[in-house]
Amino acid sequence: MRKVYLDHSATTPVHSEVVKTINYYLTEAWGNPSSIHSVGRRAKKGLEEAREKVAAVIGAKPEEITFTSGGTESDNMAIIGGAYARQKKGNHLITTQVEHHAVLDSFKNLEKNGFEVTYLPVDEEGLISVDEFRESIKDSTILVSMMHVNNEIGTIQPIEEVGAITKEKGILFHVDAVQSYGKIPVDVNKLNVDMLTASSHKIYGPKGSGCLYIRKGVRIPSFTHGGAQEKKRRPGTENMPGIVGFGKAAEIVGQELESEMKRLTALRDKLTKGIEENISDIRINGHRTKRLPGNVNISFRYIEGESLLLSLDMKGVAASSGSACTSGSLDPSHVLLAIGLSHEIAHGSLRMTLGRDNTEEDIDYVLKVLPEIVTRLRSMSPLYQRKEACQQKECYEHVQ
Amino acid sequence: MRKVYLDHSATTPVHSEVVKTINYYLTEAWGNPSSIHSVGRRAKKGLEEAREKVAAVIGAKPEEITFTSGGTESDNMAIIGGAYARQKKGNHLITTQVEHHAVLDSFKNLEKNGFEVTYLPVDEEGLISVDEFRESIKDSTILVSMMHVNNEIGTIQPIEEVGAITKEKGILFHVDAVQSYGKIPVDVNKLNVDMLTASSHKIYGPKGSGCLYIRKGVRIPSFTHGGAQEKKRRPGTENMPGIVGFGKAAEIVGQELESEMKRLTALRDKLTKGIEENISDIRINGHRTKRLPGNVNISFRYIEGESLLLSLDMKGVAASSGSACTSGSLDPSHVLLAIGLSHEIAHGSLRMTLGRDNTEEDIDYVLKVLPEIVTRLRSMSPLYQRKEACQQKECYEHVQ
Amino acid sequence: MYSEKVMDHFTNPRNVGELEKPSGVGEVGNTTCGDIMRMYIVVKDDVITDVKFKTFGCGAAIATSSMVTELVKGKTVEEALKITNKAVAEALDGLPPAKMHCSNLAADALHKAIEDYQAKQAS
Amino acid sequence: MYSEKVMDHFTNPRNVGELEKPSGVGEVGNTTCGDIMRMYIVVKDDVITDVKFKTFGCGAAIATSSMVTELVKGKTVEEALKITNKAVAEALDGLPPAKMHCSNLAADALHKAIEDYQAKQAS
Ligand SMILES: Cc1ncc(COP(=O)(O)O)c(C=O)c1O
Ligand SMILES: Cc1ncc(COP(=O)(O)O)c(C=O)c1O
Repeated sequence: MRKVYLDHSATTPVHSEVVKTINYYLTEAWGNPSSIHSVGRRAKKGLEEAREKVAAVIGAKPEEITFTSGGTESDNMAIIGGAYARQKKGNHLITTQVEHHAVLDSFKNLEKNGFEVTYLPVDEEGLISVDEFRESIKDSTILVSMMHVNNEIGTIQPIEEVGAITKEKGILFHVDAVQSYGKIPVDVNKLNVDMLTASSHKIYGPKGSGCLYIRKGVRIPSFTHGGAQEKKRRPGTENMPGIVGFGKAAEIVGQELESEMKRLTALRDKLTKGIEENISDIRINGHRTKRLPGNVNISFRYIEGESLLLSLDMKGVAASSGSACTSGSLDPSHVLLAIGLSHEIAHGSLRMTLGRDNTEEDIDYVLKVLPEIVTRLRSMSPLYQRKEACQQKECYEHVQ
Repeated sequence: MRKVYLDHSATTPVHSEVVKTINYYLTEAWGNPSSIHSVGRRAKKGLEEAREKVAAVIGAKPEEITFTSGGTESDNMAIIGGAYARQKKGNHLITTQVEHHAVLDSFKNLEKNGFEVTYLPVDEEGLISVDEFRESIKDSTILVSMMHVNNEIGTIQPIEEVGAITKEKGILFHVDAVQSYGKIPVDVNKLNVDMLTASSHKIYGPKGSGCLYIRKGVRIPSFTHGGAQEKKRRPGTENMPGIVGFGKAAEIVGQELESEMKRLTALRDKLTKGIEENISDIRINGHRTKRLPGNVNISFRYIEGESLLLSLDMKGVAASSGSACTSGSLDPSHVLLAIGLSHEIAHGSLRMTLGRDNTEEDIDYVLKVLPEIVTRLRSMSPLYQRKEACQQKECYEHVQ
Repeated sequence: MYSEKVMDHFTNPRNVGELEKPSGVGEVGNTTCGDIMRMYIVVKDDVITDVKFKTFGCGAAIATSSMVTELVKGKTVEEALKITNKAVAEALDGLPPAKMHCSNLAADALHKAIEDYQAKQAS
Repeated sequence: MYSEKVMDHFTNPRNVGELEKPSGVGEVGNTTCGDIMRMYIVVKDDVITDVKFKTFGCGAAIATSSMVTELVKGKTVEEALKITNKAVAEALDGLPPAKMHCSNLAADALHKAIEDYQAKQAS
């Protein structure tokens, strides 16, 4: 059976060159970079080379990169650390309703500890309003955190415009770039960001590795307490396989950025168009053009996401959903609710995120199996049944 | 040139079986364990198998293991989390003067935030006094953290006796077992510990991976905020290569524990004896028998540790030192000062920590090159010169 | 995640569909929580002779619906009322903990269909 | 960590030892901070004709001691006084930042030896 992996926003396969690099640091250069003997110095060299590579993708200086255990830790460190670092200036923070839980839950934690948070709403396509953002700023605003690309619906926020405003007002600006780093152009200077989160496993590197870019001069408390690693910003023996793997992955995605953007945009549009033409009662979620090249997010009315995923999985297709059954909570995705979807429609969402291993044939295959699955699940659905009954009798009022 | 790695307490080479396991999870089972499709489920299986293996070494239940980014994070999570979880009951905490910086700096952070900390002293051999510990307990004591094996001098603390007392008094007890896990027997029930830290890279697993054992029923705040991973105790996409590597390493050290203890104790004693017989003006640091099998820590008077390390390194021997020049601070090791060494003697310390790759021939080689190096460095030392001058003239008062 | 039996009932659900002239119909759940089960029964001489379902929901919701229809066919009404959600889950070799509460409602839907039948009988 | 030049001077330090009848001796550092340098000079007709050192300390301490002896030999006292710690570090192709302050004191030891010589001359 054909295997088609369409869940690159959840995680990516590890690039074979990355595997090679990791292996070298597991078998040859396995030393502790803090050791002064040659075994340690060899590891240290790998650590600093990785830092250069990770920095280069976003136009940062190597010393502005702090390695972490992943996107979640970087978000926590930036937001909680940033808030406490500036608490003497004020207690108001701004973010959006559609952030990743790593960001939202960091803010929830700060709210419990006396900070005030504005969660900006988004429009039907998932975009914040820059005017609304500007109006939400108070004298006490000390930190803004906004994601670059939404992990569910792929919408790209106007970070550059937001960054211009925070810079002018002297407000600390953090960007969660987990879904944009290495996928679309990201330049910390052009975007005017003070801190930026990236994660290795979204760009064909290993899981459990990420970084926080911290602009030179910005001071935040250290995330862990202990040794002198990462200039004491993030003590703990460095995750060498994770870091060198991240470095290699960054190097590769940096080189392939332009060509992959073009290729994935074409595949994405082919997939979207194919579904629109073949399946009724759907909704395309997210912005049509201000959108991550590889992201397709569609709601299929009358069916539930987990059933859809399992059915696709049995056909060899791996994808994800914003259904409550797969979100680990009782409610469907907060992002889909924020763009105005009803619970029912949110439950029936399917996210397919493309990556460097996907081909035209993969898309053709999905366009073959998906309509069959949707038809089968709808034939089992009491909601679809009701809809058809109603359409015959023209009694729309019963449709939920 | 012969290569002899004698720095296993700093980090260990990665076991070839561990490398194989990591590779499988990089190339075949690279999914995100939170994904419900088959790619994700395969990763999830590896995650839970690793948890079982890591738990088995210390007699814990798999669900009591929370994976972290390493020993430093685990120490921070246990101590800072434990203190805040119990702050309604009191604000007094107890630890020792010879803890790792990951522990000490967590306590320093708590001191800044209103907690009171007792740092228990140790005797000349690095042991705490159980009586003194008992006397230091107050009604307001809520948490005790004590290391099992000291990372510098190898002394083994009386954890079981301390655990019996904390259990009786209902005080939360955390043990930093980074240097004992998988090296000497550790049983969380026998030792009566509530939380225990272990780190993968000290047992032939990859760096950047560790765990915190949290006894069933013990509640501490989550370390990061975000997704539902690790039962929400430690959100963030799991460090799969790190975790499965840790699991495999735990399995292997568990199997080899007894035989390695015997073998390393013999090598350690041979090395110590050889040095005692061949080099004058030395001091053996740490307890002679209540001691990690592979740990040798010796101070060489009149010379400085970094010079010694560099000289050994040029002969292919990797070791470490408690000298200020290698500790990352201006002072020599706090552990060596705590056991009563003067600055001068602390600066001249050498730690050699043996591991599974070391042989008798390695020890013979070290016993050949070390005396030559010590002689050469002493011949360059103004302190040694003064000592000799004084001995001729019997003017001891000049010896610093 | 799911047992083989769950996956079997999810992939090849038994008794999907509607009945033209049901003796009773029962529905549980709502779109907010993400599961809706609709159960149709035909009762003859106090025995459930036919049963069909339609379900909107996750794998567990579909599998439990399918399983309950298998368990109930040929049973008397009294016997059918004794089938619990727990028994359905056990017949499927268990469900993941998270699914035990939210998607394990097929027996409830069956009981509602029986209530509907009994109400009609009484009227 | 260290440049090749530092490692060369650490491994093969020039002018280690003492002088029987020095014109001046200078010492800097103490055991608390972990570095002690002792410098011996012989001065003839205002020119430093011989120099030796003994050092307790890290690689940088030994290498800077060795380097300063090389730099100073044959220089006049006035020229020698112009040699700075920074110049010594540069002659070694630089030192790691952490070592610039704590172990880069060889020029100071030399200057102390010269002071000692000048004090003896004056007395
Ligand atoms: C937008 C966004 N932020 C943060 C994260 C968390 O990153 P990590 O999985 O490395 O902890 C993710 C990935 O799940 C994400 O998509
Ligand atoms: C006793 C002790 N505790 C904690 C740590 C920190 O562990 P890690 O290096 O995994 O952060 C170490 C190792 O350096 C250690 O020896």
